[in-house]
Amino acid sequence: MTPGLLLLFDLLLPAVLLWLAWRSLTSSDLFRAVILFIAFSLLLALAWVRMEAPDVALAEAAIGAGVTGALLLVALARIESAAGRRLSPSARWRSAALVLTGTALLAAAAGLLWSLRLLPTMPGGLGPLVDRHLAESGVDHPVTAVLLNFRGYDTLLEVGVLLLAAIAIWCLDEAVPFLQQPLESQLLTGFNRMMLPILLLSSGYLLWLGSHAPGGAFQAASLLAAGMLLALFSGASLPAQWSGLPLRLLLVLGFFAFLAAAIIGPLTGRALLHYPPAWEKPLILLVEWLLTLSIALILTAAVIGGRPTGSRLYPPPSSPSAEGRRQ
Amino acid sequence: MDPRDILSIVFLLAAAPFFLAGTIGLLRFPDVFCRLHALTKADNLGLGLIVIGLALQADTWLQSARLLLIWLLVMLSGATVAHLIARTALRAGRKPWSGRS
Amino acid sequence: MTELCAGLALFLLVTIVLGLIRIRRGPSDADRMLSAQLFGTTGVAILLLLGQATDRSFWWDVALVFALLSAVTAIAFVSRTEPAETAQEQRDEHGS
Amino acid sequence: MSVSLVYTAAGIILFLLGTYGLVAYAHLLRKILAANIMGSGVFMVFIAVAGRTPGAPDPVPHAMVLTGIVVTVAFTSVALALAVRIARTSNRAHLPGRDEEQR
Repeated sequence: MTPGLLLLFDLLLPAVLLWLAWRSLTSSDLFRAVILFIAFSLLLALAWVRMEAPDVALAEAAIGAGVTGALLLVALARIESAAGRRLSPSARWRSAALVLTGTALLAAAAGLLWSLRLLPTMPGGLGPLVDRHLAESGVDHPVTAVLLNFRGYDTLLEVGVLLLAAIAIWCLDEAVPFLQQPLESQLLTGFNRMMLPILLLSSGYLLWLGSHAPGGAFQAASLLAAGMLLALFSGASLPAQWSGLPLRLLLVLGFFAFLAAAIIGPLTGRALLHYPPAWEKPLILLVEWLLTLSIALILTAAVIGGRPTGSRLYPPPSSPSAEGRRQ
Repeated sequence: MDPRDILSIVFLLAAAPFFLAGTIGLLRFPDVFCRLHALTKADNLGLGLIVIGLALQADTWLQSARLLLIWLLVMLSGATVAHLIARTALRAGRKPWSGRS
Repeated sequence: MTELCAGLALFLLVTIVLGLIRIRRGPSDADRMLSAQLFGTTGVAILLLLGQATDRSFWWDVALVFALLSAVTAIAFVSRTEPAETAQEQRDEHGS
Repeated sequence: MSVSLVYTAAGIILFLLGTYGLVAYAHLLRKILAANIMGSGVFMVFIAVAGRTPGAPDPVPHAMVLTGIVVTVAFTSVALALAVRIARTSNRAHLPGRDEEQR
């Protein structure tokens, strides 16, 4: 039974979420919009928890609190340094456009809300089906089983999408100095010394957790990426000899390992992504480890936002003198 | 009622004022340095009391240890972030409130 | 106990709503970042309480992730505004 | 089960808010935020509907939303890189429009 207070919580939380989304879209200052969006994704994780979706909540917490916030703030700073800190004025409409858009949105709202009535009152869902085949999947957690076994091609293509994103970002521009000047702080250095091992450890913990409970490669990769971001913020760079072929190989490693595991099936007379029965667990775990590494690097590269250049550090340091010092 | 439950309830109820104080401080204090001071009360004491209250209810010591780890991590992050934000504000030329304005 | 935890979680959600006023008012970006930081801590507390109220302690893993990452966004913010001198110089150049 | 309906309705409204933001604002960063909010609305409908099954929630929509979150991150990062490039090349970060004409 849901206690009354929890019900109140469930009424207040969506209201706050809607308010945050609305303010994030309408506030004139873009920095405020970004902060409101960060708060929005934070509370969204609470909503996933309330809806009993711990995997999604973990992913939202890991990505929303770490990578997305950094991604938005870094991009906003770059946009503002190029285009100036400018208020984004609220929309001014031609009246015909306003009427058209308003009607379309209201019609869509009415249609979607009305379609709620079409939902079956006693839904069966695919849960029982998944549970029946869980033993064959090699892992004990239904969501991981769906992700890496039953619907493995989704996950394969999703990693492909991430890889393509990294390639697209690298095509767009060369990496610019990540910090305009190094963030020199003894405290941050000490903080990183403590946090980086902890983040590495918890990333491994989430990965291990994924085989029998909520967790998994993407969540683990987000934690790892957050660790790399912390290092970047305190001025770390990848040496030039690593930022060429080795980095590129590591970026594609996860995708190709998954692909290799996927075509074991056709080679041994099974369907694509059907693993040999005795090898399911080790294969899934190996693929997850490599995926974690690659996804973490892809996310970090996305925040850096550009490709490494020839013989320089990646990302390049803020001043040429620092380059000599650090190498 | 189990004395452990009573202790838990006392700790949990004691936590609420600190979060409220943190929020009110955030709203009412005059500048960013004072607001940092209010914020860290929620980080350290508010969350700490909740962690203690819940740790008393935990079935195994591992669960209590996990709760304590969460608290330590939040305190560690809170302290670092408070320092960095204060430093940034100071370098950006904001003068701490001196009670005159 | 369940009722108490749920009630406290609700109370904390209300304090988040109050904290939104500071994001609205600012006046500086640092103030807004502070509110987001407070939301992070409050979010951790809400997750812990909800985990207790509904007897699902694996939600504490979500709280753990929150706690681990609560510094990342703020440090990104600081590194964005930190070069106070350089940014000031650039603004002066543009202004003149 | 009314709780799941509340979240479903909230998800639908989020999606429409996002659509409005995507259409109404010229600034690229705002459009990216709006598209993210649209996505969150869709995810919320998925998860809320998955929660209606008796017993444990349906794991298949959860897995699909996880995939969706990853794709959202990928799209957000590419869109942001594009916006930065546009801002660097043209010194502005919004689409030309009526505001421009009036200036």
